[in-house]
Amino acid sequence: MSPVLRLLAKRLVTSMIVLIGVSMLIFSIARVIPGDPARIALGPNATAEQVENLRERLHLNEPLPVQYGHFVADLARGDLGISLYTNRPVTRDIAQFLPATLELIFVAGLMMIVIGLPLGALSARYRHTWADNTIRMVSLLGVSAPAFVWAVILMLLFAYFLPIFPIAGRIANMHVVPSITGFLLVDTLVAGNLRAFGSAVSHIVLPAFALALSGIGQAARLTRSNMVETYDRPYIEMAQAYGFPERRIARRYAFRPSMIPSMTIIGLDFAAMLGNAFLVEAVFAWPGLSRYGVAAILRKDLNAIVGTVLCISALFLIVNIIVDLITAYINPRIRHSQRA
Amino acid sequence: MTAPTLRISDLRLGFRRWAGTVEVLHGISMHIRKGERVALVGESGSGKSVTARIVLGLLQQVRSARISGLVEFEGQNLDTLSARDRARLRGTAMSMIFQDPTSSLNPVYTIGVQFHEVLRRRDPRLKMAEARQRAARALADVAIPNPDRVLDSYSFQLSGGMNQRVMIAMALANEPSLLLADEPGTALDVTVQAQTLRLMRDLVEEHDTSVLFISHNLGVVREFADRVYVIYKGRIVEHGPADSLFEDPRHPYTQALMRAVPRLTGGGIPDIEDVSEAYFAPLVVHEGCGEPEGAA
Amino acid sequence: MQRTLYILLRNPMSMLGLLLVFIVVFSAIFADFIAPFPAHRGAVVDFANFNRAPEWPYIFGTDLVGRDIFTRIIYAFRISLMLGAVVLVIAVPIGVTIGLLAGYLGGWTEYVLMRLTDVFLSIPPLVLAMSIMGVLQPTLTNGMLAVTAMWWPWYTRLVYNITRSEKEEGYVLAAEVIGASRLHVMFREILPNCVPSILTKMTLDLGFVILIASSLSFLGLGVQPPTPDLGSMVAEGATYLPDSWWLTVFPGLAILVAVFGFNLVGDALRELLGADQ
Amino acid sequence: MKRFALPLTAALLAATSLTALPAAAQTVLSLDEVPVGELDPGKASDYADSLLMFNVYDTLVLPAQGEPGYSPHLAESWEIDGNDFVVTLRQDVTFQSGNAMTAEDVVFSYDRIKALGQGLSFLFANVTGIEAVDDHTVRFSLDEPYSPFIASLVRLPIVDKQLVMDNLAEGDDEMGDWGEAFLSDNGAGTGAYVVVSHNPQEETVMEKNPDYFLGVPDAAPDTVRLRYGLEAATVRTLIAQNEHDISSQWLPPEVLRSLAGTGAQLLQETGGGAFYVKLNTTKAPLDDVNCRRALVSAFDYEAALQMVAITDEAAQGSPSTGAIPVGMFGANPADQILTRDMDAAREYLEACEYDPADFTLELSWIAEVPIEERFALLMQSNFSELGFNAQIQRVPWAMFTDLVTNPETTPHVSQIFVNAVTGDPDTLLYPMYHSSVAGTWQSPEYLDDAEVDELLERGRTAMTDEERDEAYSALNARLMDLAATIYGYDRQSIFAASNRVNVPALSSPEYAFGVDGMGFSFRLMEMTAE
Repeated sequence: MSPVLRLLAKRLVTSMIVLIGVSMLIFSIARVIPGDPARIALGPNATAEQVENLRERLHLNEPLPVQYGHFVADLARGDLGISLYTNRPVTRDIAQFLPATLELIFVAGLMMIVIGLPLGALSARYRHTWADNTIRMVSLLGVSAPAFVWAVILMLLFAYFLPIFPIAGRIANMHVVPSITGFLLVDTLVAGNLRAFGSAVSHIVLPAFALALSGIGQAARLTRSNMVETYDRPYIEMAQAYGFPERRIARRYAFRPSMIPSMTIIGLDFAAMLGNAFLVEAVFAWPGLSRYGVAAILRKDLNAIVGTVLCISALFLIVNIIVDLITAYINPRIRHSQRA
Repeated sequence: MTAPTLRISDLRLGFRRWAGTVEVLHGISMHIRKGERVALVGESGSGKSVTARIVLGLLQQVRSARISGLVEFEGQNLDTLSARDRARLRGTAMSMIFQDPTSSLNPVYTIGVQFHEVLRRRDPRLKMAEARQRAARALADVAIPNPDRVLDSYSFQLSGGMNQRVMIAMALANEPSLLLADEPGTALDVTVQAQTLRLMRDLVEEHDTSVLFISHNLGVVREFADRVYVIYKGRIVEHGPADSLFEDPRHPYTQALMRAVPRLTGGGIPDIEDVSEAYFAPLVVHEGCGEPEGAA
Repeated sequence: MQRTLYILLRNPMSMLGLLLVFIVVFSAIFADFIAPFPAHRGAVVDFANFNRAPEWPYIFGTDLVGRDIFTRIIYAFRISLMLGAVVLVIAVPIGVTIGLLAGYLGGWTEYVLMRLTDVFLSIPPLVLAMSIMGVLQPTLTNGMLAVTAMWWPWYTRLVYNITRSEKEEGYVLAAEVIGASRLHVMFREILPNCVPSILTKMTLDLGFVILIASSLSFLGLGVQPPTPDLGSMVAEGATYLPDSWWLTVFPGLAILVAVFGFNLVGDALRELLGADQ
Repeated sequence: MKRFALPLTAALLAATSLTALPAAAQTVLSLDEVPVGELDPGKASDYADSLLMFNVYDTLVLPAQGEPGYSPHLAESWEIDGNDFVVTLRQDVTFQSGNAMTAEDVVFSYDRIKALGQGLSFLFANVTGIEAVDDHTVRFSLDEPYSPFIASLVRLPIVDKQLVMDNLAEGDDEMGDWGEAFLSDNGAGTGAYVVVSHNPQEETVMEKNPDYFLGVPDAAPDTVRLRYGLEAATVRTLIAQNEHDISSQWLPPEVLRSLAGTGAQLLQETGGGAFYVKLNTTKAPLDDVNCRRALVSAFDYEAALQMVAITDEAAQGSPSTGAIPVGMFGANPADQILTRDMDAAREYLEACEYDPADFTLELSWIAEVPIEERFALLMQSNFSELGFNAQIQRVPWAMFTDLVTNPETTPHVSQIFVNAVTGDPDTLLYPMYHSSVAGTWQSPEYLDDAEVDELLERGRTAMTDEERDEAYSALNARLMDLAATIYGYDRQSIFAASNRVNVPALSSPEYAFGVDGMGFSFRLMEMTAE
């Protein structure tokens, strides 16, 4: 078995264990919520008898481990229960809201990499100059405010005072795009509707940037510090002694090796966006999973809480596995460990 | 008489630090003629490595460095060259070998890729396939039995001795006129070090390459160098032909260094605890070893 | 020491950081003397002056029931700092102890503890804190609890890594050879070597705890009114954008200033400790 | 990296500029409400639900426009036969599916509401049976004379039985799930608008029903997008930019004011409701009537009104005169307004057996309604003048409905807005004050008073307007004396709207319906040019 496959297998196993742990944790948390979910679900006018029936149906009267058993059995069938609030299967709700969140996170992640890494690399290459100081200051600023503050500031600046971007939603009202993937950026293109695509793009810019800002800062800082450290490595001096152009040294000798330790952390940052999306989606009325999750928490919608958190954790783990694979790809030590 | 490959005259170096300028070189002069192997010997921190880096033009880029004096390469004053022209010399006319071969190779590229980059310094349009052939020949020259496998390997997959040979092969691949060897192979074990040095000596002899050999290891220097400069705290204290200097060390510091030799069997750093005022005595130059006159 | 001071003072960035931290801490401590309207930290209603744009004496304007926003920001700093300090004081010992146990004892203890840590680490922090806050009543104490619950694993991981490398060191082996108890080795031999890293992380974290806590209250899961809180001020003000911009912009900037200050100082400290090693 | 960053930015900008192209020719009406939008008419209770219901489904009768009383809609006529009501149906109505509407469908719709027992099914508590006399006649049997029954029919949407039966899923009942799964996603009505897509937390898209039995005027919007959960700030900007048409009624007054300032129109709906501050009469110190009276007197009515004022003409409230909103049976005259009286408050407090210093009052406010926080602060400051400490609690709506089921967990003070769902005072007051229904979101007072019960019964069984007025006047006086509720102000729903739409039912009194949400019949709206 190749080392990369072996790594993948190992990570999948640990991820499964962790996911089971997460499900137990979140399940217990959700079940000790004060308040009767059945009562909440049935609304203010339900009778005691109706509430009792629903409690029975949801196994709420049984001991916690038994409830968990039911939960796992259902989960195995791909059934996360009915959202007590929307009255629809949680899996269906998630399927409906997830693409919007994924799209947002994906674009934000792209911004983080496309902007953050070059900034960090620039900073490292021109370390201790004014350019470096400026970039460090700006990236620290980026990390220093929660996403919702950036969201509000960006919205004020670029949607209200300079109305360049729309202020909320995923796409302008007039566009009706058939949902194929749920990713509007893709669906609009598939539909060949360029105007709708433009609308979708302009809608995603601000929220994604607000979400990405702290990631950009984090990525720039990390890239800089790892790259500065790499600049002290002997092979950099060797490259300089051979007169390789500075640009080439920066890219191939300083940047690329420094990405190996950076990748893991950047992966974590990327995953942290799953949480921060909660803040940004709230400000920009982005109809994503995070908004669904907040609503679920505020409304004590048990199944929806469990489903959302499980889904986000699974995504988190998947992102981490992907990051590990990318790391393996750029780090030949892992790829070629059998020959070591 | 043709200009020496390298001539250094009254070279001074200081670094600006928070508490003022720290002087590292106090005006050293030295030269290397074509095909000559010259050693610069001293403890760590004596200023030998910075000298090599000034020659390569690397220290000139450090903003806190204050450099004065003359460095001439093949009769050309490096100071008058632009940074770009200086960079053009590196990797083509001059090259360098480092202390720890394994960590001096980029861990994310194969040896073959790095060889390609080195060879392209001289021949920018060189294709990978051709570079590979030349690299294989160069590796064969340093007695690597299986060049193709090595070219496909990463530095961390090879032994230190193997990497050292790779480094030597790379350093000589573009047939430089000056090779700077900074403590080559110190990180390796003694027998391997000796083997690779012998290999290097044979190759430079064959190519008539001038070598500045920087070391604290007197045993190695004696075996390798034609002529020796001893450096102490940024000053050259003694200068002479290797044989004469080793048989008849005249400067108190050189003598102390020699006494320390038996303790250095592991190739470690000379261990001279007692600092004596006598070490600061003026330069001793052995017969027939004067510095050439200023720019002719 | 002299050098430390010199480096701190010479670098304009760390100077700025010290200044910001000083402003935040000072105003939090002496809020009663600085705030122009100390009563406005609570439930005061002043309809004559509600929703005013910044003007003297309300330099940051007033909120929708006429309270001075500047006053409320100053008192909010007090709450944030307290929350940050309490969270770290609870989270760090827990995290450190688990990290030491897992790193030093190894075997099943290590496996179970580290997988547990992984479980906590694999729920995005905010989501975890939110789930906990969803269960509990949103109060200051519970807010601290929720943030603590998401914070300890990071210290566990840090200490675990250090412990694993330190336990192979000579001094640890020596202590074991002379028959020192495991507790002694963990807390007396290994722990002191973790302290510098822990302290640096704590300075940096103080800013981030403030940040996360404000995010929680932004979602309505933190400190409850009328207690002033930066996150909820932003959230409530956001309803009135863009007309009443001062309701959100000043509290938002206040978060930025506080966190930025702690980050600058934390950065400087890290660089110093790094340089000393 | 740098190399593709630039083209990317350029692409983004280019894509953005594409959106500036002109809009499509179809008229689109965009409005928003608080989530979730419950499409199942049997579960409809909130405003958004009602809105969906009134457009996708029809009811047997409609409230008359601009005057009291009800006019036939799906019904052709009705008559009272003892306790019973006999309704004759129109014969020319088809469902959106094409099925003809018959008495069977009415019976099914009624049975379904009773079986689900959710939403506003309580309105039909005293109906004992229903029977399809023939294809176009239905008889409702009641256990007593119940005059508001016709009004209740406004909340009986008629569902397409055939379509539901075809889409039945498994359930506990012999009727399977009564079509719950199907109806939560699909429309099955006769209404003027057809559901195109529905996501209860995001938006419902509807289109004109070309075969509507009354026809839909051309001026009515072709497409309606009802969006859920937009932020106030978003709505504010979208309306100002003409990208959104009608806001929800929950916009804070400041936002409405700034919208009015940018030229948006303000729509108004007077649904016969009020802002109520409910006092938990089972919890000390509020189990003492004098302590309650002290709070009622200490409340600053004028400040509360000031908070909801928008422009000189429009306000979200008008002064309250007592327990019954002005204009309904039993209401006090409009000039007899409630005011703050601190002297009286202190006197009552003297008479109260408790010392305020011993208590901390829990003042709750509903998280979804930001203005309530300000009322909470107002009360905190008002009551502190009497020496009461008060703690403010933010409670999400769903939590609140759960908390109030138990007198112990019910906060001392709760704030709610209630409207008479059918426009009749019975539907407003009975669910709030009858001892048999204590402990719902409408009745967190836990009031248990025999006289109140008696008057409520009298009000709903009296058959003449004079009798009813008399009963409700007495009830009004009794409720004021019991001081279980602070009657903050009479509520007006104000909606901000763009100038692309005309809504006669919400802008001129002669077209107004007396029922909440009915003004949002899209077929009666007119899209103007642009």
